[in-house]
Amino acid sequence: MMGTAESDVIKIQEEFKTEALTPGQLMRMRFVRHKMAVFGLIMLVILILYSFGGAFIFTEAEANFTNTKLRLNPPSAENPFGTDTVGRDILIRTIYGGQISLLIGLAAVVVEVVLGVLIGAIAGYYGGWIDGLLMRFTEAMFNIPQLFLLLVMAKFFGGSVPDINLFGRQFSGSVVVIIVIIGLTSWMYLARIVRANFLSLKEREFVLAAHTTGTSNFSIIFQHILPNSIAPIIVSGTLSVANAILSEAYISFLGLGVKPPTATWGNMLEGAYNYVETAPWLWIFPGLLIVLTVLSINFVGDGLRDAVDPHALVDAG
Amino acid sequence: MTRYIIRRILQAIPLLFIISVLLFVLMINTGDPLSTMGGRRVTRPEDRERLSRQLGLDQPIYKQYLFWLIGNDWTKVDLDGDGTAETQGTRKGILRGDFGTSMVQRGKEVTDIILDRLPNTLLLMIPTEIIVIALSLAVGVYSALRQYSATDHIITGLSFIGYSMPIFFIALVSMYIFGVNFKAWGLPYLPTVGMFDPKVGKTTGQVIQHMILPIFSLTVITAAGYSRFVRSQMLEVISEDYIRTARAKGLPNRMVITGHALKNAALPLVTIVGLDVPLLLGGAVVTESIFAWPGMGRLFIDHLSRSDTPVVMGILMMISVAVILSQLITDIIYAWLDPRIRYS
Amino acid sequence: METILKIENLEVKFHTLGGVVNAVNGISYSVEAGKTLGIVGESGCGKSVSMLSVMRLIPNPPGEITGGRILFKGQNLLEVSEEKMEHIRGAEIGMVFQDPMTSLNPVLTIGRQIGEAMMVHNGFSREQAEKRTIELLNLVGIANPDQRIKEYPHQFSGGMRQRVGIAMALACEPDILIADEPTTALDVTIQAQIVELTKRLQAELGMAVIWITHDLGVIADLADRMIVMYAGYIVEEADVFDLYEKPSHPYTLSLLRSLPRVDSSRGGGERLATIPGFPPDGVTIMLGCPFAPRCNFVVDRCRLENPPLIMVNNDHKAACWVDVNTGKERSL
Amino acid sequence: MTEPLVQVRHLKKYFPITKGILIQRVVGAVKAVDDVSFDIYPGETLGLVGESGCGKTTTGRTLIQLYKPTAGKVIFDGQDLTEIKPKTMRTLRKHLQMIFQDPYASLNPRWTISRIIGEPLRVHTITQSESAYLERVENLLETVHLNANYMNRYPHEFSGGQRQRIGIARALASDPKFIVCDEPISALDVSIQAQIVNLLEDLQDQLGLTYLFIAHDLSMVRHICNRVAVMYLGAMAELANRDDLYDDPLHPYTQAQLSAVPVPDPRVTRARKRIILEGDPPSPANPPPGCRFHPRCPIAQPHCKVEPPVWREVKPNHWVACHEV
Amino acid sequence: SPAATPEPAAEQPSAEQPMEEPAAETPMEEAMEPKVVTFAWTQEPDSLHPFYTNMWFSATLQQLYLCWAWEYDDQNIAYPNLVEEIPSVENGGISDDGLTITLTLRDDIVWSDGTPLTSADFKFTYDMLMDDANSVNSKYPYDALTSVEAPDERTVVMNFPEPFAAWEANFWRGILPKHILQPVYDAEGSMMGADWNMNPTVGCGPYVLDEWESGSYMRFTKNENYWKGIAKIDDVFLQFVPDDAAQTAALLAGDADLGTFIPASDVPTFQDAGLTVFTVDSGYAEGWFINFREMASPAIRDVEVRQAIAMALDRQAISDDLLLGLTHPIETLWDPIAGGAYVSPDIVPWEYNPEAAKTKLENAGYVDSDGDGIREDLDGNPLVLVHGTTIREIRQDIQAVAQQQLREIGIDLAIESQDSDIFFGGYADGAPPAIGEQDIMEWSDSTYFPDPDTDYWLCDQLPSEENPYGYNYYGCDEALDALFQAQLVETDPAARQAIFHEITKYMHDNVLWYGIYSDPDLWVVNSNLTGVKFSGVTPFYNIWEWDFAN
Ligand SMILES: Nc1ncnc2c1ncn2[C@@H]1O[C@H](COP(=O)(O)OP(=O)(O)OP(=O)(O)O)[C@@H](O)[C@H]1O
Ligand SMILES: Nc1ncnc2c1ncn2[C@@H]1O[C@H](COP(=O)(O)OP(=O)(O)OP(=O)(O)O)[C@@H](O)[C@H]1O
Ligand SMILES: [Mg+2]
Ligand SMILES: [Mg+2]
Repeated sequence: MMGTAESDVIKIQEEFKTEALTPGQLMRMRFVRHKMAVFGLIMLVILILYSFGGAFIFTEAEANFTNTKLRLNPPSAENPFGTDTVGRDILIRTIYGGQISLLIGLAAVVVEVVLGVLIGAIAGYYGGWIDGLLMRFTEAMFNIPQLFLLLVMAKFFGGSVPDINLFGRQFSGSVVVIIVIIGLTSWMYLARIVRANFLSLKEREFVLAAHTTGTSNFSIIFQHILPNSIAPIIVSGTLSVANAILSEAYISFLGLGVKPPTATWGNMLEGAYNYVETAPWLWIFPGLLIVLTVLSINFVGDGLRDAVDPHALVDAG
Repeated sequence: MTRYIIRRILQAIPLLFIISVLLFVLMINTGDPLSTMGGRRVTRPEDRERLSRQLGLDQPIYKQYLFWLIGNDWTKVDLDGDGTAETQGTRKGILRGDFGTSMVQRGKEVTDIILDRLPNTLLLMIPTEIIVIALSLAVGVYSALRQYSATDHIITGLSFIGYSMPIFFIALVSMYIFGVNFKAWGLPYLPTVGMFDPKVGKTTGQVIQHMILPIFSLTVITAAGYSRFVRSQMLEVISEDYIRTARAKGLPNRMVITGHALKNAALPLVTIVGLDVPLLLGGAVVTESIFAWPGMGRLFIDHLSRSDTPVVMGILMMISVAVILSQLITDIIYAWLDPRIRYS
Repeated sequence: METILKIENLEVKFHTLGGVVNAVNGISYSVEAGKTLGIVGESGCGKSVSMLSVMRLIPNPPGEITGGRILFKGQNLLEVSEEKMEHIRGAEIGMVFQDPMTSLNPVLTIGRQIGEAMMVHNGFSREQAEKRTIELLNLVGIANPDQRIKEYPHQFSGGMRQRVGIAMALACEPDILIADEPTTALDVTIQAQIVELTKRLQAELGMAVIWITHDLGVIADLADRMIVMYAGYIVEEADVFDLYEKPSHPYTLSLLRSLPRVDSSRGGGERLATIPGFPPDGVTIMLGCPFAPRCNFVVDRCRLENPPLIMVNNDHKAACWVDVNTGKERSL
Repeated sequence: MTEPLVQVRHLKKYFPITKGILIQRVVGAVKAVDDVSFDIYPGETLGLVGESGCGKTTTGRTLIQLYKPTAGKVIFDGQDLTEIKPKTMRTLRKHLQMIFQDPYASLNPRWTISRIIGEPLRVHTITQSESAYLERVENLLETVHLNANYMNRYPHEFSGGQRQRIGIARALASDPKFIVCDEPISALDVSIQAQIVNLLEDLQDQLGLTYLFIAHDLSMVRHICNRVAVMYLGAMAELANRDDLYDDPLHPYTQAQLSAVPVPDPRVTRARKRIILEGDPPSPANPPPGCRFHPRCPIAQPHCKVEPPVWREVKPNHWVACHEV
Repeated sequence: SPAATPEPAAEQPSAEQPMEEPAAETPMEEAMEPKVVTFAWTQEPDSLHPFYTNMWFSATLQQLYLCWAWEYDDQNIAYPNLVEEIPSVENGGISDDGLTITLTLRDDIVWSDGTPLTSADFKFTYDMLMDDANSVNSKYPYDALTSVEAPDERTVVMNFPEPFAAWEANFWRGILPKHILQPVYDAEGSMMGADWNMNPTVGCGPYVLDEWESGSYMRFTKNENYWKGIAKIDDVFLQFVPDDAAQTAALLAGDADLGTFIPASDVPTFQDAGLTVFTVDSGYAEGWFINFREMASPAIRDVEVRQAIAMALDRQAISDDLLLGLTHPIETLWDPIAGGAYVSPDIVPWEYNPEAAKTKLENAGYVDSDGDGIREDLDGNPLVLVHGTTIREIRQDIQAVAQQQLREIGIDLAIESQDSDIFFGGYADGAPPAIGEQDIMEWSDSTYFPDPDTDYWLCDQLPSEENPYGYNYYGCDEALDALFQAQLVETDPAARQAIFHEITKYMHDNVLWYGIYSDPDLWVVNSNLTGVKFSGVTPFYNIWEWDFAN
């Protein structure tokens, strides 16, 4: 009797199984409903096309082409964004500068994520004195305002760094320096998030189940806990890209950023305050591009946050 | 409570130790304050060699740190370079309140250098913070209560823009508009640099006029972040069970918001403000640079660019102490405001 | 007997990303003054939603009351102004919520939270409200009330908090107390305390009580009348003794059979009866009876037509095409 | 009587309350389990009941060494689990499994069902080949009455009851002898609980399993268990054969508990005499001296406040910790 | 340079007029309203103690509140200030062997508080400089003396172990007030912490410091005891401005009467606005220091390559376009000194001629064998040179231009820039120039102006582990070293000039230093100011004579 009853169960269950939305689908739906996030994503695509697609129209040599006769020309038909102090075309420089700014943003976040996840995961998983030590260190780093720390670090690594060759292009070695120091000064927040996540996930029953099974710590960290912490890491990582781009702009603005001839949106602004009045095109265009990029990334990050957060309020609009 | 405070202060000690070691190592290995001492010419080798000995820069880093920390009046130093230390050291070390003297402003106490600038920074930052808190509470709560309304969308959009804008950009734009262009158009324009017009002198009116643009720029950036935070806190709070309970009691909406939601929503802001306040001491590096405000931020940049370790360390340690103190004060205020912590 | 609350064809929907959830699908029932109505049903069957609708506290968006009337003392609550509703909430209908941990405001004193409703509805001064609050806390069995009104929710244990919640709901002596699973989060010994308390208070104050639960044991002790809900529908309604004696809906019947009892050992080896499958999700629109897929008595008609609530006995209604006593299809 | 499969002796588990940052000072302890002894016999179901926070879960987890015990022994199949080497413990783990309370939290949401169920197979290299592995997973799914086609789906596609079956399948994968069931049904709807309970009973019959069945639902415990242990605030209050305990509870706490359980029958339940306990259980960080139950006990005597009662066998197989019995 | 020679003399008489006119109307108010000249100052001095700062923006101010034994006029010719006359062999001030120099002080010189300034102050200054406890910035050139004596109140005797040709340009630049600093020194064992260092309210210049608010301003007020005559303008007010733009704005708005270190690009704007721009040679020259040490790239050590580079850069365009014609290309470090008197007349300036440069490279064996536009040497190593400089807009601009122009002749210039405290760091700090990482280093430098001496190219100044602070970042050339050693002790001006002709020709032809442009000081002054003259050495040497026209 039992057998039939139970097989009935299965039959009925299958029959009435409605296709539940997968978490992925739900996330996508929530993201798409976030209008600003979609706008941000589109803007971001346009900006990426601008920076990387523009490279098919203009060469890097053109971006660095100086013509002292054309010094500080205002925007015109030939130079839609005007020229800088040595007569380089600002439009082309924003294209190549954009590549570096975006590269710095992304790469710095990679550094940040690696550090943050590693430190957060170890502290959160092992707890005890390891946690105490790592968190004290994290807190110490946190206690120094990021810009100050960035400046000190930029100075520290500011000696001579050889140029690097990547994708057949020559970059100022300072690009790497900036990437590293932005990463080094921004992982703390992520580490805390990851730690908190690990702390709560390690008490979750599926992790206990893995312990009961005899699974090794390594597998538990990397196969059970980490994949379940991905969402907050991605959200925080996305928002960090915006922050990294801003950080680059700040230190470059203060003259400690990426060294010429490599252009970035940030270092195109270096000393801009000397031209507030006389040559506003020098700072308006790269400045606007930074704002647009950061804004778009923040929009996307916000959308992602709402998308991955099941507690996020349901948007009726 | 006193025991708690003492314990917290004791806990801060290892923290400050880590911070100071970290920064000291970075600073000592960064640039050479002696290299620019020759003015427009490269410093002479003899002078460099002598000065580095006399200022203790030739010592191994742990010794330099030790002297910075606890002073060198317990030992002798070699001033004349004959290899024997014969002169009694005079430094007391930061633990005894001696922040040392500046390398580039030889003989000038770091404490004096900092105290010269601190009031200016506070003059800029305290009003900013007050405006920011008031503004973001008002805007954030308003926006949350009218979620998805046109106003909310506009406020959200604007705060996103403010939040995404590098401060130098808003500063340059506001300078360009309110300083440069208003002047060009013959409108009343705002001064863009310094604290006062030397022709008029340091009058209250002058200082206030000069404060407008920097405060405006700082406010736009900070208030944007804060108001987004307040808005999301408020949204979270009004979906809490206890708000439903309050409504179920038949309280009018206004009472539900002011009596029940606001305090819960504003509480976390205390933490954020507590985290930010000490940073104000450091001044807004960029804002002060652009608007030529003689505050801590510019001081920091100037001395960092000349590798003046004592001054840079002084500023950074002061901020770190302030951060820790302010976290402690935040905790106390939080406990005072939040009964869950007060009674546990 | 005086009917003070009458619900007619109430329909509530939620607009979610997964689709429209039909939380309550046209239910009707009435509550009599001074009596206890028990509502039982599995998680998600619409118990809370139907009660929040009475209070007009359905979060909108995403929720929406799409139809029906809620007649409280003759007036349709779905039509009165928000101000009027504020006067009814708390003053005439009190509500106690499920989770005593989250439903009190953590940063306000207990005294203030109980007292404020009286200040709003009864125009009490602060002193009057405080005095009454102390009385109320005494009433719900909290020792040292004059001390405890100055304390905060986290200083109370779960059971205590639920008592506070009850005191709060009773502050303005409402005509109806709605208790939404007030003991689900509590231990049996504490649950017994709350149940006793409620019984005592009802006897003293004479209000009607609507007690929502999914525990057929608790409600057997408390209720005068019972409603069984399934998937947003009322499937059975009866006097409490009637319902347990002669369950007339297959769902109620199986539910009662699947419950083990503490008072009798059924001996080893005897299996519990089961209800196969699991409840519908509320999104999928189903033809026919929502319980049909899990029903042992199912007939063809069940899959095509949703049965209405039918009077099966005197004052005993069930929504089923089949007479469970005979196993035969009703002739309707 | 047969040899016990599990012997728990003076088991203690304290969770330290620490303060301090770099150097963690222990300022106190939550005595979640404080000197508990009992046996579990092969093939039986031992029920463990008690109020929320009394240490049931902790007992279960400490028993299978998910938590390192503060003191005491757990002898499983003749081996003291608290003393063996971690490596041996890992291999022993396949005999000791656990089913968890929350079917939503106990399955890794990013793993497929086959990977979840197969984890013990891989860890203990029980199956040698991929096909053997799949076959075993299919078998397990069938054992818990789930369709083997579901193998490649993710947990969110299942209802609570189905997930609990998946959890059970995982626990069965390594062919354990002993399973700790930590409130496996309390998160489920009433109509689903019976399905799971029946399944657990069937499996016990088929596979000769031994259960420690943790629950707070005394009615269900009466249905499923052979013997029942009652815990209060980290300590054992009473332990007896099922019917002995339900028909003749000795400890005043057990009596109160049983009287408070509602019966789904209005006539019966309204006729029952209730012992209503005063107040709430105290915090395990700071248990009352003497008998832990004395502040709420209706029959407490002065010496109960000072002297902790002894855990003794008052009748054959009926253990109780009370001065007044 | 057209703006370089204003005619201040012509305006002198007019200075008298404003004194009378308003005085007649409102004598009371006129007496109360002080005349203030405002300087826009882009860098705040770090210290006002002459031996604790070498900062140009501080040292420049010394003529306001301090006095030198002799100062320099607008032709950079020394004139006696504290001394009766400048010592020479002819007037007996310098002994025949060149080992003793004797100064005779004026009898009317006093400190601003009325205390007479005597030889004791000179001796005190020397003693302080030599005392290690004081940690002064530089002991040069006093460490070249064996002793200083003050036999009487008005006589100072300096004793040298060997002749010291460059004495005039280096000694007695700022005398310390013994009566102020001696007590501090006695009390603290050092004068380092003296209040006077930051707050020199007692001095011997036409002004004394009145107030200094850190980060904002500094005010000097006239010295009522100045022995040359009381200054006509009451106060000198230094407004610290953050950057060039603020300075420009202040000058254009009339908020400041004087500014310096202005960006060349703003000069036309100032001229249009009716401000006077002075171009004053101060010996500085912007140039490329070539690294020919063994760690440098083999190519840069090849004279042919260096010569090719010298022909590849369009220096005229840089001067004309980037510096708006305010300066001009130069050939040697000595061009701006003494009207070029030390530069060999035989030097043929390098012409901008990329074709010739290419040919030169071609002939030297550098050809672009792989077609990437960059030449390779015989071993196939690409011709890549590292160019380093400090972070400053004009330098980075020049780098960008040079990179492109050198690329045109097939040289790849890798450019880098560092903060000056890093760039000029020592060998031990791993500073790029010191350790020889860069092939070409650019900055602006001068000799011991107005003296032509420099020891940058001396062989014993090569940096190394043993000599970590050595500042010959360029290389040791035995011939050059011998020439520099010889001029050091050559006290006969004509003979010394001949040596420098040899030096300059040698360095120019071998391109050991490649001049970009002469780097004069630029001063922008309100045209209402009269009597304004600038010296390259002691800029405000006659500030006590300045006044406002109406
Ligand atoms: N805020 C909401 N948003 C979306 N759906 C909701 C919301 N509140 C309730 N629902 C849906 O309405 C249906 C009925 O919910 P309700 O809370 O009334 O169930 P319940 O019977 O009270 O269950 P429980 O026993 O779990 O309290 C459920 O399917 C639920 O998913
Ligand atoms: N990891 C832990 N750290 C600190 N304290 C703990 C931990 N786990 C449990 N406790 C404490 O130990 C006591 C017993 O907890 P336990 O979870 O064993 O109770 P329980 O009887 O299973 O309760 P429930 O019925 O709520 O599951 C509780 O007071 C709890 O707060
Ligand atoms: Mg509910
Ligand atoms: Mg438990």
